[in-house]
Amino acid sequence: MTSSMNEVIEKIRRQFKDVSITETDEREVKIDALQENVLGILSILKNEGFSHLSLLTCVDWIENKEFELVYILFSWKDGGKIIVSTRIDRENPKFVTVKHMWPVARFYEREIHEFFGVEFEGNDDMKPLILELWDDIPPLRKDFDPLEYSRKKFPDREYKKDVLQEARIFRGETNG
Amino acid sequence: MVALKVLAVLSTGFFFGLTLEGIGRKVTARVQRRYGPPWYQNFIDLFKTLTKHPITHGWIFDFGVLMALGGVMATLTFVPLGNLVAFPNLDNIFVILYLFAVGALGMAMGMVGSGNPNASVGVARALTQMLGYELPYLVVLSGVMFHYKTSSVSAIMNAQGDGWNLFKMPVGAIVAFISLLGMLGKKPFDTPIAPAEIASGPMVELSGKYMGLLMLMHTFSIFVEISLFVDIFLGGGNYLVFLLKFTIVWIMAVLISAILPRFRIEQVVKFYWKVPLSLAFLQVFFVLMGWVF
Amino acid sequence: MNDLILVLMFGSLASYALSKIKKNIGSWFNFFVLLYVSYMIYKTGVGTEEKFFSFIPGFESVLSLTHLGKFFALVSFLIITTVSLFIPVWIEKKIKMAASFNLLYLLMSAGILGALASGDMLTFYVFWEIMVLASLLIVPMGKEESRKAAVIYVVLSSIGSYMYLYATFLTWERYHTLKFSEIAQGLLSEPSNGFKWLVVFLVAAAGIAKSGLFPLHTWLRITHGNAPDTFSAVLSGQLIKMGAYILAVSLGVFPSLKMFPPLYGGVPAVNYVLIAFGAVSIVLGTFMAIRQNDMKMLIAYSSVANSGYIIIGLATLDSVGFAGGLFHVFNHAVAAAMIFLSFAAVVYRTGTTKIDEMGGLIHRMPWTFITYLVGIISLAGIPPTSGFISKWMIFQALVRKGMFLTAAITFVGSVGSFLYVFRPLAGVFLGQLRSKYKDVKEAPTFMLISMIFLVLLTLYFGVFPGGLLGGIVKVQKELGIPPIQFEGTVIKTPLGQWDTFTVFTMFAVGFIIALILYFLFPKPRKVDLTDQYTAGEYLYTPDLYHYATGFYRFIERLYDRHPSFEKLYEMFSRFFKDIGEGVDTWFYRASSSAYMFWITFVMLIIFWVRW
Amino acid sequence: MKQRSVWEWIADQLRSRSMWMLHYCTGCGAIELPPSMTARFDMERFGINPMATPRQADIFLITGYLSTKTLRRVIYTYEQMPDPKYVIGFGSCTINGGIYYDSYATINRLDLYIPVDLYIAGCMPRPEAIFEAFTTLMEMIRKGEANGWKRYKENYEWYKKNQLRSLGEVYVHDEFHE
Repeated sequence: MTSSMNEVIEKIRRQFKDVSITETDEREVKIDALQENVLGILSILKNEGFSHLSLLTCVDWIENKEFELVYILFSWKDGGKIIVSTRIDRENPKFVTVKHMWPVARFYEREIHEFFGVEFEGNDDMKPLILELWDDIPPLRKDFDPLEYSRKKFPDREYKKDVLQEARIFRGETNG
Repeated sequence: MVALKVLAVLSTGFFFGLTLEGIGRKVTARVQRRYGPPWYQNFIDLFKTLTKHPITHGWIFDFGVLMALGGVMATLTFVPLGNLVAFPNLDNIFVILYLFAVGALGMAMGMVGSGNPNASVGVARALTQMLGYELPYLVVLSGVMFHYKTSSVSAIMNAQGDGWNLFKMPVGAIVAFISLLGMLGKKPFDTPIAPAEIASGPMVELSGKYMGLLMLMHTFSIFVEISLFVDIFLGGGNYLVFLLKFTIVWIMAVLISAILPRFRIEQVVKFYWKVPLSLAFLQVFFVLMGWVF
Repeated sequence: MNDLILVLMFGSLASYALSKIKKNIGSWFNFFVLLYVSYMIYKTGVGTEEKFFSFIPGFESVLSLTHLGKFFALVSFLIITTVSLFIPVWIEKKIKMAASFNLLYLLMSAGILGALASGDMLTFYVFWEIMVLASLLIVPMGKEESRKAAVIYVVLSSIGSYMYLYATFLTWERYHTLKFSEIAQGLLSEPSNGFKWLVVFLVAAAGIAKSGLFPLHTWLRITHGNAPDTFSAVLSGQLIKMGAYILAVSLGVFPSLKMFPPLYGGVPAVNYVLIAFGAVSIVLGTFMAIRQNDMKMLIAYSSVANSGYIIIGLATLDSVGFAGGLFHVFNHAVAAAMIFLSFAAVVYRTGTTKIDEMGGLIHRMPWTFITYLVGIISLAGIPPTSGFISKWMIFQALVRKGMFLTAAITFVGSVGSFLYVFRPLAGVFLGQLRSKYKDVKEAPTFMLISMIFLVLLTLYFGVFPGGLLGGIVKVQKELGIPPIQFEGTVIKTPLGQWDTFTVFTMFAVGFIIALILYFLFPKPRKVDLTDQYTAGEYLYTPDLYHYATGFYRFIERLYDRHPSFEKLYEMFSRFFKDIGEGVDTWFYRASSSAYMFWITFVMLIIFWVRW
Repeated sequence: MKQRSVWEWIADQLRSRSMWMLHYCTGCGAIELPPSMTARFDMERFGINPMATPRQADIFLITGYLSTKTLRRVIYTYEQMPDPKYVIGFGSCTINGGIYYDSYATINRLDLYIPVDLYIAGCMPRPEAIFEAFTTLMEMIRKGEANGWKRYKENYEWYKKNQLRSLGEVYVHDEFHE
């Protein structure tokens, strides 16, 4: 971890009490924070040179009923990468937008809304970005079953079961 | 009698032109170490397109294609093929070149009439390229006309008994050949028909018989351009010798086009107005000074 | 001849009164008067001398129609009458001051007729001023910028007119006569070369200004662009030809061939200066026309280029070149009138002249499209129409005389004309139909009649140029130039010959063969305009898929920083304005005593110098 | 098999020897085509060469998996092609959905939506397989069996019903065009 990243981490550690910082890689730090501190941390990091929001994505923890929003920031000065992540409730997922800090977030948030159903206050442009005429629950949620959807929407080719051929393959006479 | 000659000229243009295009494709294939299609492939392509059920975009689309084919056929009848001359003293160089423009304008109008933006971009490029290669060509031709004191192609052809213009005016012949490449629309100068950028330019909306008629027009226009070059610069003796020279010039053009990549459109105009134009004026200066070998 | 002029003069007053009742009655009256006058011109013989006025002692002005004048008069009145057939329908919707429009229209044609029929320089100048004044007052009736255009138009053409006036005084002071023929004799025996150069140039200056040649061409873009639509047809089709008439006079009537030793290729040095102007205006007109986005300004620049052709044709002064120049006068008059009338019809329906705001109008206005198409085929000089014959003659003359640089520039002009005539064709008529103009209707019938008449005229003279060539031969005999040989439809020149009728029949044969092939094979399926191949995407907004803005952007980029003469002349005008203001502030005091002081001061100067 | 007129027979002979191909590189199969056009395999000796627009194309080569969005464009392009047209499904993704059989976005069987004359099995078949397909297609055309386009015209409603069932709507207003 480079020296400048150390200062930033110390600053955040002093300012925010209940935040867990782990160093996941050579120049990479992961910060788990509560929902209310995320915006503060992000703005500090932005001023400290982490100007590039390289990714904003969402992870579906279905067992403990939570979504995890992950912000990956990258700094061109010292090549360091900081991952800020927070947990939001899965039933009615709602979070505040970072569109004002990074304009690109507008599209990330739109995609997350489309594929996970997370609402972002302040970003009203929630039109579908990638899917056309989608009529089911957001597809990347773990409780969505793609095979069943595919069978419902896209009829398949019926293959007759050729028992003899299968037996021969099983016995290893033909290589199928 | 004249009708018979016109028919002979048109059928030569048709049969000989299409076979030469097939041979050209075979030569390009061999340059790329490929086997290449049979020599009669272009006949099959032509008749196949004519049998399909085409799609049209209104009367101006049809009228443009007809005007293009009619214009180029009319130009072909005025071009002397060796000693086969349909209209002996009416084949004026300016008449042939500007009657050729009827075909070009007809095609341009028809293709833009289809309403496809690719076609308009292609036609704009084609007209710009025409501005590029037409100027040096006309300057060299006016030098030839001034030297021989006549603008009839057959008269110039017969006056080359003692030596081809290729050797009398070598610089002019080179410039004319470079402009010929531009006219043919072969590879280094096929920006208007660039398949990768503008989906084969003006031909984007051509289906079925329109594509066939325009392939026919393309064959006739190639035939007109090369036979003009052969008549003015290579003497073009009797009919068979003329066809032999025609084939040689065509093969050279195909070889060059098999190798060179495509120019960008402003590079085409800049190139034509730098090198060939200055050479053309040099050649005209030689003619004025009377230094004709 | 002067009774015709009087008919036109009083006709203009009558049409003013009639238009007060109802606008188009005046225009219909105009049309019938002009029809009568053109018929009478066709009827009048050549060479009859009639007195006009003689209040200056020792001089009486005379009207005598020469072959040259008659040729130009017939061409001019052909255009004026056809356009006057176009006006009645157009005038209702378009003009605030319709009555004065009709009045000035007839007044201008009276000026034109008088100028063409005048036998001496002073009467010519009088009618010239009437014509300029009348057209000056019509121009500001157009768009909002047309007032500025009218000012520029009048300033530039007055430069030419005053130089012409100065030439009149010079010749009067030297030869005490003003008749063209007598001045020609005088000039022949004139010892001092400088005087001959001066007279020819001063007379030619009026032609250069009026036909928009190189140094004085800046008024063309603004005036054509903003004048009322039908008037720009007359302005470009006919008024520019008055400039060509004066150039023909300064070259043919004052026989520059006999006055000056030939410099190169049998053409004297004076003509070379005019040819240089013509060549520059061809290059300038062509390359500026390719850039324009306003269709009327585009054709205005093409008029600059075509005036260049006319002066080059006339200045070669050999049998083929001079005939080519005169024939091109007719061709450009008819072609420009056709194109501007079709533009007037388009503006009458759509209301805008910007090319990239329109598109696909062919599907709603097919007849206007056909007129425009034949117009540009003739303007670009392509065989079946008459446009090609004149350009062919000019090429033959230039190549035979060995003037290669001028020939190269004319080639640039002719191939460049394919480019700029195609821009409005693709931008306005073809391509995608704009949603705004979905319900545009075809132009009214009378407009179509006048347009189709010009189309038939061009095609007729394209195939049978005999009638026009006969007139040109008479003019050439009168000016002592060896006439052009032609018999039937074969035009012979020392360099080569061709037959317009065979070219037309061969084109027809080719077209019929193509038609047979077309009907031999399966019937096509009609698809509407938005069903295009656009790489798999659907076409909902046709406006996005119309390629018209920056049509030749890739060439325009090569000469974006081109020198602009309009800015140059504007700089001059600002310079003079500043001087004017300076003088104004120093000398002008509101008080009367200052006036008295300056008047006495000037009087003293005059008496002291003993003028 | 309907008896063809002599004219039709001749036309079929011509059509089989000069097929112009529009390869719609939907999936990962497009990489197999350059080797089949260049020196080693040279598709042109059969008279087949690639064309830039559907208007000029006879064969419509669909190479690989088709998502719902691509299928809409494929149907639109198919309808833009002039009439005697043949479709070749290329790779197992067009036959039964291939490795994306359970995805929520890709279709599993192509010939429910547009008539397919010929399938080439293989998770991206090699150029030899492509030429096997081309020669069989040429045979089928000569014998007059390859009339998928007639089937499309005859039971147009059946195809449309299938398309709407899977895609919801073929012509879609998406935000990029307003």
